[in-house]
Amino acid sequence: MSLFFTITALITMASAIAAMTLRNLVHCVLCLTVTFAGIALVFLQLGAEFIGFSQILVYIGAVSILMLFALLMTRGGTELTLKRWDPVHWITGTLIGIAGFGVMSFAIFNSSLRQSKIPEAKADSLHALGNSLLSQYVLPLEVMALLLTVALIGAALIALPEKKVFRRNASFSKNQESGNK
Amino acid sequence: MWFEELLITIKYYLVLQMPGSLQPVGSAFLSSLPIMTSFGGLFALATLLERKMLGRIQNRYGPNRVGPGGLLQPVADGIKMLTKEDIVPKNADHLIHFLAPLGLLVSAMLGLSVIPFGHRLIALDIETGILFFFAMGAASELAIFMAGWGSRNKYALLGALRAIAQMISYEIPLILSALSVLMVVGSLSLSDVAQAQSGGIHTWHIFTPWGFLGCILFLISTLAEINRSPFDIPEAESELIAGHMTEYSGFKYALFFMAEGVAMFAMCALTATLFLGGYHAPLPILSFIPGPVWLFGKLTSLVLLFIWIRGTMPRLRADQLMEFAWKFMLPMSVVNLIAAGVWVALDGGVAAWILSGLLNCVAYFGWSRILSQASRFNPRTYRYAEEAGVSK
Amino acid sequence: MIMDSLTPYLLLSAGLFCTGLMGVLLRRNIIIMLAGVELMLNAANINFVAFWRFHPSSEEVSGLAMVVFAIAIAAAEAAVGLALAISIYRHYRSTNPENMGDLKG
Amino acid sequence: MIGKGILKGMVETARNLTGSFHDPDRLTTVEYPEQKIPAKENARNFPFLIYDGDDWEAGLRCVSCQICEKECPPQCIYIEKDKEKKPDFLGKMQMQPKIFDIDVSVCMGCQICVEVCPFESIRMDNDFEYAGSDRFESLLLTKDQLAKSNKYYHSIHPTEAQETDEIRVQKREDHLAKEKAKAEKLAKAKEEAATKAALSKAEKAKEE
Repeated sequence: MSLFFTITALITMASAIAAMTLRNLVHCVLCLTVTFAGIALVFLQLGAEFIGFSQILVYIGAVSILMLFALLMTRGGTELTLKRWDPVHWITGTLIGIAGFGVMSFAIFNSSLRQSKIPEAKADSLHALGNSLLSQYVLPLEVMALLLTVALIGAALIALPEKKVFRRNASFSKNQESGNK
Repeated sequence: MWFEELLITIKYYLVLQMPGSLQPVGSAFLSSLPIMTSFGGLFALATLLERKMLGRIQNRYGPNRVGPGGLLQPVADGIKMLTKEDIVPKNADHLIHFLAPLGLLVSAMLGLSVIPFGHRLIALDIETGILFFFAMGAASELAIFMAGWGSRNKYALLGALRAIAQMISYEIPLILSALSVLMVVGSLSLSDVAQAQSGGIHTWHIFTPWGFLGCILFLISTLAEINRSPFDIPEAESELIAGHMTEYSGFKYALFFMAEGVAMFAMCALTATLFLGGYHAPLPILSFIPGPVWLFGKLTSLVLLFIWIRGTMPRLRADQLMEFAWKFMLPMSVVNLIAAGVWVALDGGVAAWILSGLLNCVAYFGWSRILSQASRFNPRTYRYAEEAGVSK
Repeated sequence: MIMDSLTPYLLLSAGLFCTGLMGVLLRRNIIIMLAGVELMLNAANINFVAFWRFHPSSEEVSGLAMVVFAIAIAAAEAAVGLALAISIYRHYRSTNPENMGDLKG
Repeated sequence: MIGKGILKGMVETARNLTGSFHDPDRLTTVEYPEQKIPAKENARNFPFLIYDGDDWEAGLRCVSCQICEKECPPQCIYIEKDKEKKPDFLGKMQMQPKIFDIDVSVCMGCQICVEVCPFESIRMDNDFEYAGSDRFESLLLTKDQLAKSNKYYHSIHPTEAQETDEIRVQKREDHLAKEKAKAEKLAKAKEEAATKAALSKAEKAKEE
């Protein structure tokens, strides 16, 4: 086992588990960031520089920041429902997760892919990737551009403040309205 | 060339003296040591230069008491910073509060590692150098958030959120305007970008239509990206105390300050590499002067430009900042990208010059005319004051 | 640096996928559930990159192209999903999906 | 066009920057402890005592009438009379202060003491560098620190000093005239008395 990979994998797994179990939601997202960085390191070890740095740029620079913003905008500093400890819920969820992992590792250990040998270092993957993106995958790329534009506009539209007519925020304002009638 | 070769030879000689197992670590150490020390020293000098120049712009002398002409002022500042008490708020998130300045400085320093300082004189010569640089810039946003959230202070959090919103908004024109250069050069590696401008001043990218507009857009986005004036609303002293640095003191504050300085140098070095010919001399005759000298010269003049801008412009309001980013910078950088595409399609030459120049000019003047219809970009009129005869 | 065998990468990917799945199943906050989904997408990306690396041909870059698309889709998904989360929070004053039962019969 | 105003501003600051090396109008800073801007004539800060001549103890104008002490709103003046008297500029014997203290940390510079002084003895100074390492002792000015010559007064407030001097000349003239009148009156009275005496003598002699 390569020591470097082991350390990276351990840190990635540990921070992923922490991200899914911690009480403080901001800590959750920060741990998730460590996980993303660990995954980027795995990509770099595999020789996919472009993907690894894109991972850092997109996930650490944008997605996790977006999550933090969303958390702060929804007052999600603490998860109140977690205080109500529901053992059945947690045990079921954990069991499903472990069972899924068991099935997958069973599949991995029984697959013929394990025999695949590592080839020599891949040369000039960046140019090959660029060429294939603009020849073989040009249609998906265009669709992707469209999707990103739609997502940009859609996200802005969805997050606009909704009209007050449909606001149904709390029983307080409801009672007030009925009281006024 | 001879200077770079000399440095590389010295490094290999020193690495070969080490025991075999230590050689990779030693090589990395020897590559990063000159960068860290030289930029640390440069940062100290730049603080002094900034204060002196700002003073001159404001009709006063700068610091001139410590040492001859105030030369020892950075030392005095450093001693003051280091001897201050390190205060951590009681309710702060201690680990995050501690990690934030380190993360910021490390990400700023790492950005410098892909800058070519001379021929083959680059700490980390990777295929995707500029992507690495922008990835490190993105990581610094997270460090700023950690600083703001970990301090448990509303001003710190507000400042951090402002800083992040601003950095994310200006990252788009930053990357798009850098993309025009990458498109023309056809490589993500910064040493290739520098090599493409080796033929003298006429091959520099700033002297092309797309490069000129791209350079200006890149510089403006750079100012926003490193939170410098006039885009320094995250640290607006009069509104937010010191933004995300409010709850930091002593050495941690110094680290923040240093990270800002180093980020500024890194961004200036990147600008010089992308648009101003990198480490190449403007004339081939002058190439006996070593490359690092040219790069540091260009870098310093860009830093001087930033100081000059800081001495001139007032701080933008947050909504003006966002409006400028999305309504002006983004369309202009997209148009610039199209102009670079025209250049690539016509493979340079007079026709490409005229076409892409025309495209950029039409876009700039037309768009600024359209924006001027909206009253927000016009000079402010004081209607009531003028009617009453108060003003003018 | 790099491992000789594909198995550790696949195991890491499976572990991350199951952690993300657990997160989606266990947490009661839409934002953290979204984070779990992101984690699952990332776990799949590790597989793609590992398969690319262990493919004998050096011209074959489908794995990398898939990851590029996956990252772009994940970013779009995060943007829209978080906008939805904020919009839902504005509407219900809560981020707990159990409270969003308007359409229940 | 967007950006024109920015360029104009940049040119202005650049002119400031380059001009600061040769144009004194663009570098207006005065480095205080070494260079000082001369004080304006009307500047005033704390009171001081004027003396005439060279010897400050002999020439001190103050007669310790204690009007300023009574009028001072924050009561920062403290005066004790001396038992011995000394002649003033008119030659009259006058009282003199044994102790004259002004606590400048209390003084508010209202100039009331100057206005009430009937002897043109207390005037306002424009010295403001009273900083010291001690809060109490160094800010309590005693008689010897307060006493400053008339020449100094002329140097800081020339117009006002001129007026004061004119008042004093007038006073001296008035005094001399008064003395003269008094002397004449006295002489007249004497004469009258002498004539009266002579008359009464003559009458007495007549009666007899």
